[in-house]
Amino acid sequence: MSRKQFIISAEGVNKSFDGFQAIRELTFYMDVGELRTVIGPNGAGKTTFLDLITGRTKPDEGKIDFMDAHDLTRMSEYEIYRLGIGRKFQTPTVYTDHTVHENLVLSLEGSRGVFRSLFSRLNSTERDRIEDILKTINLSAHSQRKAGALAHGQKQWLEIGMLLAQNARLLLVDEPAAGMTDEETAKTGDLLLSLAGDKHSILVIEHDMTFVRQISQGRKVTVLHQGHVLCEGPVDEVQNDERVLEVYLGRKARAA
Amino acid sequence: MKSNRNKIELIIVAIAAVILIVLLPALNAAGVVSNFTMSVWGKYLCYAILAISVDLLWGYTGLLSLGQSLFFALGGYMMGMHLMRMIGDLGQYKKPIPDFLVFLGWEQLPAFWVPFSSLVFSMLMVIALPAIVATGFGYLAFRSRIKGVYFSILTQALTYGAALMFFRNDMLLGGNNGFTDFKFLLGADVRAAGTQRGLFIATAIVLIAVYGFCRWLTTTKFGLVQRAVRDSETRVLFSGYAAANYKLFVFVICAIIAGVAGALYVPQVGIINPSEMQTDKSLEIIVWVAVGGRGTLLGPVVGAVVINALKSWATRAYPDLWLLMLGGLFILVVLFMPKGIVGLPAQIRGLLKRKQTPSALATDTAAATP
Amino acid sequence: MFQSLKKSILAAGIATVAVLSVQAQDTVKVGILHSLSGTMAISETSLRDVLLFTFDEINAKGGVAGKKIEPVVVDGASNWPLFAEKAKQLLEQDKCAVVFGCWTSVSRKSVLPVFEKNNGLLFYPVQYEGEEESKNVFYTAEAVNQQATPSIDYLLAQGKKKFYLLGSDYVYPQTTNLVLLEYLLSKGVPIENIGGGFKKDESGKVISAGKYTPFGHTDYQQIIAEIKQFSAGGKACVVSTLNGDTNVPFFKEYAAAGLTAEKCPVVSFSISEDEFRALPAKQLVGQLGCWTYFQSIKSPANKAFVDNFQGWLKQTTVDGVKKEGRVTCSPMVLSYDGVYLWKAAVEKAGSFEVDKVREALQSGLSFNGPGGKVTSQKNMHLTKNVFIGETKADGQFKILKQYDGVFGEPWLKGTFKPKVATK
Amino acid sequence: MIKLIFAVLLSWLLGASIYAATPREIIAKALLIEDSEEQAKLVTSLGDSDPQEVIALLTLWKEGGIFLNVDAAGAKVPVTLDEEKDGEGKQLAHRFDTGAAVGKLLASDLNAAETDSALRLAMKSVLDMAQLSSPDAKKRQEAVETMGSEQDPERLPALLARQTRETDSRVKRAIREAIALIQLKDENDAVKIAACNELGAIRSIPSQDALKAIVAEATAESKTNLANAAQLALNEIAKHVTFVNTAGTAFRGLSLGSILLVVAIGLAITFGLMGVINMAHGEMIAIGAYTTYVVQCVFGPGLELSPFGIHIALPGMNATGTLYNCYFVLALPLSFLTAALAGIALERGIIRFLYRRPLESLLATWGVSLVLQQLFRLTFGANNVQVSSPSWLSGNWTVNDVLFGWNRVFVIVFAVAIVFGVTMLLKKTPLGLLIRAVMQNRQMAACMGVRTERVNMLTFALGSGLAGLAGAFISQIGNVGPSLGQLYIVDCFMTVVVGGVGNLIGTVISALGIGMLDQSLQQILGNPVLGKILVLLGIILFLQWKPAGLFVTKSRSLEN
Repeated sequence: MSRKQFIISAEGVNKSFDGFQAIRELTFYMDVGELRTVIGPNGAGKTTFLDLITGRTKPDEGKIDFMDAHDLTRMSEYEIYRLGIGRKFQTPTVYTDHTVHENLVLSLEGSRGVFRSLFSRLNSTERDRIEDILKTINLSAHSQRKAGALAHGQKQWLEIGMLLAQNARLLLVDEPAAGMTDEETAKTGDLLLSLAGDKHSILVIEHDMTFVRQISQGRKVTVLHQGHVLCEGPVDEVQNDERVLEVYLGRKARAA
Repeated sequence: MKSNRNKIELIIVAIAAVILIVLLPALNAAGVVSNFTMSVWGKYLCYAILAISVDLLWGYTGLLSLGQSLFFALGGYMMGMHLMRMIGDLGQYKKPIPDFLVFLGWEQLPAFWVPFSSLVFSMLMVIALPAIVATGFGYLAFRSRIKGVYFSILTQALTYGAALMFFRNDMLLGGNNGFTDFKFLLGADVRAAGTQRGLFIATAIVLIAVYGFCRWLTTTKFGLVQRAVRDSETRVLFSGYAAANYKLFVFVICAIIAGVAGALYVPQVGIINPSEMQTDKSLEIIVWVAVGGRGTLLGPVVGAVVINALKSWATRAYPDLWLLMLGGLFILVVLFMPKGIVGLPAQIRGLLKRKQTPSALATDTAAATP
Repeated sequence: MFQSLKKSILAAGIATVAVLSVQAQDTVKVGILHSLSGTMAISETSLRDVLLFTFDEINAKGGVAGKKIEPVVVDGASNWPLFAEKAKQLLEQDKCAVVFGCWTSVSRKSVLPVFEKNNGLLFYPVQYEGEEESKNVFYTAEAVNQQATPSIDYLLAQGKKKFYLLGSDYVYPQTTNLVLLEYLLSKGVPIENIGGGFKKDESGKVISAGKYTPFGHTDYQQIIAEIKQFSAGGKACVVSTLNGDTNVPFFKEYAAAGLTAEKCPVVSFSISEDEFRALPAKQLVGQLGCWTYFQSIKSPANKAFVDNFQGWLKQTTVDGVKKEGRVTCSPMVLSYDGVYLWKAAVEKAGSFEVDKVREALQSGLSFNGPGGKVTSQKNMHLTKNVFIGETKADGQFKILKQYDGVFGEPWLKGTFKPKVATK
Repeated sequence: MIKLIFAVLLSWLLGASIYAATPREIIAKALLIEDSEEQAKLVTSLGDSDPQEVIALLTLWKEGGIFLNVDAAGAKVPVTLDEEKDGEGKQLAHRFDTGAAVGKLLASDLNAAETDSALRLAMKSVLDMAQLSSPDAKKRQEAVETMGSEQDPERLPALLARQTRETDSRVKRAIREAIALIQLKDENDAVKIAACNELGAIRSIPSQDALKAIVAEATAESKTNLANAAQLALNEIAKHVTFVNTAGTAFRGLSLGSILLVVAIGLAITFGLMGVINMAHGEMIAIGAYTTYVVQCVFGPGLELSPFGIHIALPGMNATGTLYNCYFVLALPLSFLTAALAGIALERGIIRFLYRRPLESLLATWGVSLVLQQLFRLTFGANNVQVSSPSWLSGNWTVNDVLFGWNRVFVIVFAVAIVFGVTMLLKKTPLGLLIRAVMQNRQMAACMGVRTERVNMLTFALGSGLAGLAGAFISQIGNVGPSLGQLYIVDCFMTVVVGGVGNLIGTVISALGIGMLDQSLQQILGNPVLGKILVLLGIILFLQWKPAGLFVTKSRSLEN
């Protein structure tokens, strides 16, 4: 029996912090080439889930496989990265004391070894690629500025640019639209949509429902609640799911 | 503007190189500059090399190691062992083995002392021993992700333990007295002005070379990763770099640099004993770097020279107040001058600018915090 | 950037220029090389004080060979390479005719090559391990046979049969204990009655005797328990070469374990009146000390010395001289004796030249110091009186025994042959 | 009889009238003699006098309670002083021989009548005999032990006589031991063998040397039975020694662990809960120790200090006896207070600017540590100062030859009390609640109206105050000097790091573990340094296994 390969498959994952159960019996599958959006209220375990995939924290129980072949729970962050899993953090995490250009150089795909790094010089293809990315993320004019001096939205873009430079197979994108203008948000959505395909699979965590609608377009959306999957399905279906309304939108409404 | 600054720095270094390698020794040979001044400055230069190694670790990689004095002393001990062998039978006991071994009742040289008769082997050990210790300790520490203050505390423990060990007479390394009374190096009288001049020139060359090496290192992609580790180690891991390997590499390189500095230091000051490897000394080196300006390569050199010159003067003029000065200076620098002397002009410019455009504030403070 | 460099050069310049000063015709420069800061300042500052006092005393009487003494005081800062640097400074820059200084063995070892190279002259005043003889150092210090072996004689006479050797781990205790081991064996004390443990090399030769603790050691529980068992059978004593600081936890623990001077006395070679001030006096009453001078010596010379020194302390304006609660002790008196011997030597030689002064010293000069008559020897050591004293609650020593005119012998190891087992 | 004649002869020699002198008269005479051998003879002659009076008078002499006053005629008169002091500190003096008052004198003007070791040996011998009938069991025991170690057959009858009357079990055992020891010197081998058996049965550690001598002697004279008996006894004792050493090591480990705990618990709070690396923690300990010193001086003779040329004189209370012994009780809270105040100054002045920069707080506090050390030097002098323990802290219990020093027992109790107190403070008081809230989430607490600045300050003060308490204690067992703090700082950090930052229970376990390990290694290796080095090495390896220490506080925000 042949089935499509899973880019990520998580089964029976549990994780708790000092008694707080952040992830509970989580089971999650995602196909190669998919663009998946994960939504959920605060504390639903979204970011922890990304931490688990990228090796930042280790699960108490359960397994997380990449391409059905690599057990991510046994690998360290940089090994997971080298498999082709890139991550954009919730708060923009760039090298503040490096220039924009240097940030991209550091993220460019290629060897990560200590000794190679001593003698590696950018070749013309790589230089062109950085130029391209700078154009894409609209930071060409700022390439020699320190990343720490950028505005919040620009940092978000830079981080996305770093993901692009990495040319990852799986992109984990945590709230990319936060702090962006509507126009920028739309542009980000377009960029993500254009990337999704056989070469890249994308997992987006988002709060902004407009943005979710824009990028999901009938694709599967996963709702997390209290550390496990509440329901999955197209965005309209999910939005009308009673359980979802109760735990998520209901809360949101109350909070507002 | 940046390249402009680089140019200025290069010019300074070139001038310093000429002064240190050619001019001072020539003046000394001509009798204008006294042997005493030369010996004092020779010591400062060794300290400057050591300070660069600390800065490469702390200023560039964010590793505040309290173990650099250990590597410095290890290098010194390796050189010292060779110098002890070179005394031959001119010691107090007129025996072919070092005095303290005679005193401990040894009649023959213990096996591990034998190869140190060779200068080449000793020089090799100057590099190898700090490298081995640094590799072993660094591997363990970085593998288990000990970082920040934990790393500092652990290196402190390592240094403390090593000092306790070297203080023991059973180590057969001279115990508390260490090694002194050196006589010959490469057949020349080690105390002669000419030999000391040669050592001075060697130290100056090594200093310039170490400076050049670090300059080069920090401009490579390695340098980028190195600083990235300092600023956000998590992000580095999520960029696919095995941060531990990078840290280990820098740690070992710095241990070697410190070891070489120690090896140059010992024949010039004429003694090495375990008090050189106490954690206080490590902290003192950190003061030099902090005062000079960390995260630059000129800063540690300036800091090492300024503080030690100040020390030479203050321990003579105000011995009672020296520690108050050192401690007070350190607190001031940490609180108010995060970029040290070298960063002072920029800091003042920044202050002036801030008055005009308050928006520049965010940038500055962000850069000041590691 | 230029600015900062300039600054550094300036600062360094100050440091070196400050050293140069004009040498007047009618003065002679004399160096004082002691730690005035750092861990050793505790002991060494007193020696600086007594030296300055002595210089003033001599200057008031017309100086040395008609020249006033001009002291050059430098701080070794308890930093051994710095000692070498400062010695260089005193000899090469200041051209001092003579230097009085050093306390620890390692500081002496550090400056020794400097003095030999520049043919300088150092007077060294503190009890030391011997095994050294340099033509550029005059040792007014107590040699091992002017302190350790007389103490053993005294203890043997008191009927002690068991000796526990304890010291700080550095060269003076190690050497002293090896000498004492040989000495005890030569006096017929069986090796099993010598406590503290031994280390032997492959051939079975003892290379280290006694128990050693590092500087700054704070926990003596285990060692005290060992001594308690060692002394359980009576007639035991402890021979301690513990260094100043560690004596406090040692004696506090000693007293707490119920060990007393009557049951098992401790003879210490590193506690003089000066160190004694920091020790819990009540718990130490009756413990023994051995020096070539005690403040409690009753002689006109000593009374004059103590009174004059106290008077000088009251009126001196030198920075950092503590005026209250001062005592005199052996290293201070040996510094004092040293200055007068040097004066006598200069006046006999009619010159400040080191070679001539040395010759005069080696010819055997005498001086009636506070501790009695001292005479310089050919081997650059000093013949002097040795006193055994026991501590009193007021921080002074009561003198129990005096050995007159003991010759200073630096080379003792291997000179005592074990007594062939009788019977 | 001979003794009596001797004494009479002696008093005649000394020009005294011929009648049986009272102990007081004999001692009064002895006091005025310069030659210590003559003094010793006179003292020895006291053997037949009333034991209680002899004990009282000789003890007074030994402890410096008798002074030699020079009267108007220039003659020396032995006097004693009343306890009571007048406004000028003068005490009423009485002639020692007659008890007549001779006016008010200042103790510091007088010379105490001295004793030297030869004289004290004689005193001891007389005292031992007298002590045999002392009402104090401890004194009887000491006297018996001394007689045993001297193996003097002349003492045997006195001991045997005492044995029949003795009721105290410890003294009884000591008498058995002493009798057996003396019997080892007997002519008769059978008696010797019996004595050997007896010594083996009571596992007498002091008899080891004597037994070894017997083994050697008997073997040389090929008396197999005797040699065997002595050897058997030695074997028994050796077993006992092993037990004593093991039990002693355990106790010493516990006490060392308690000391580590006491010095580290303040750090566990500042470092563990607040994340501040206070390199000046050691100096906080020193502040506590110096405070104890000052309190002691105020209870005693007063104190004069001259920091920076400013003269400060603290008057002393010249307290003695129980009151003086109480100084430590007052010193404890005061050392807590001064160190806490110093902590507040440090926190307000420097540390609060560096909460986000732990590495820099390490550096700045190291600067502070240098400054404080030098300030101690300038204020109290470079020398260590003298702190004497109150009498209730200097002594020991010996149970089955295992030594329990009171100071050590006290530190264990003290450690337990401090841990209990701190736990209660953190768990049960409003301040504790605030501290925990701020330490867990500073922003959240701030939002909820907690004055975090103030809580930080108080937490730091608490940590520093605990260091001060530790200092008060350290002054009782070790040095008090400017560099006191440096001796403990590495150990403190190790203890906290191994225990797991932010966890008091972890600190407790790690302190005890390190203490035990250190003492055991010391006992096994017979070398204090090697043990310490191995412990450090062990800690580095331990952190490989558990990088965050024994107890990890798991949290989501591992970094950033």
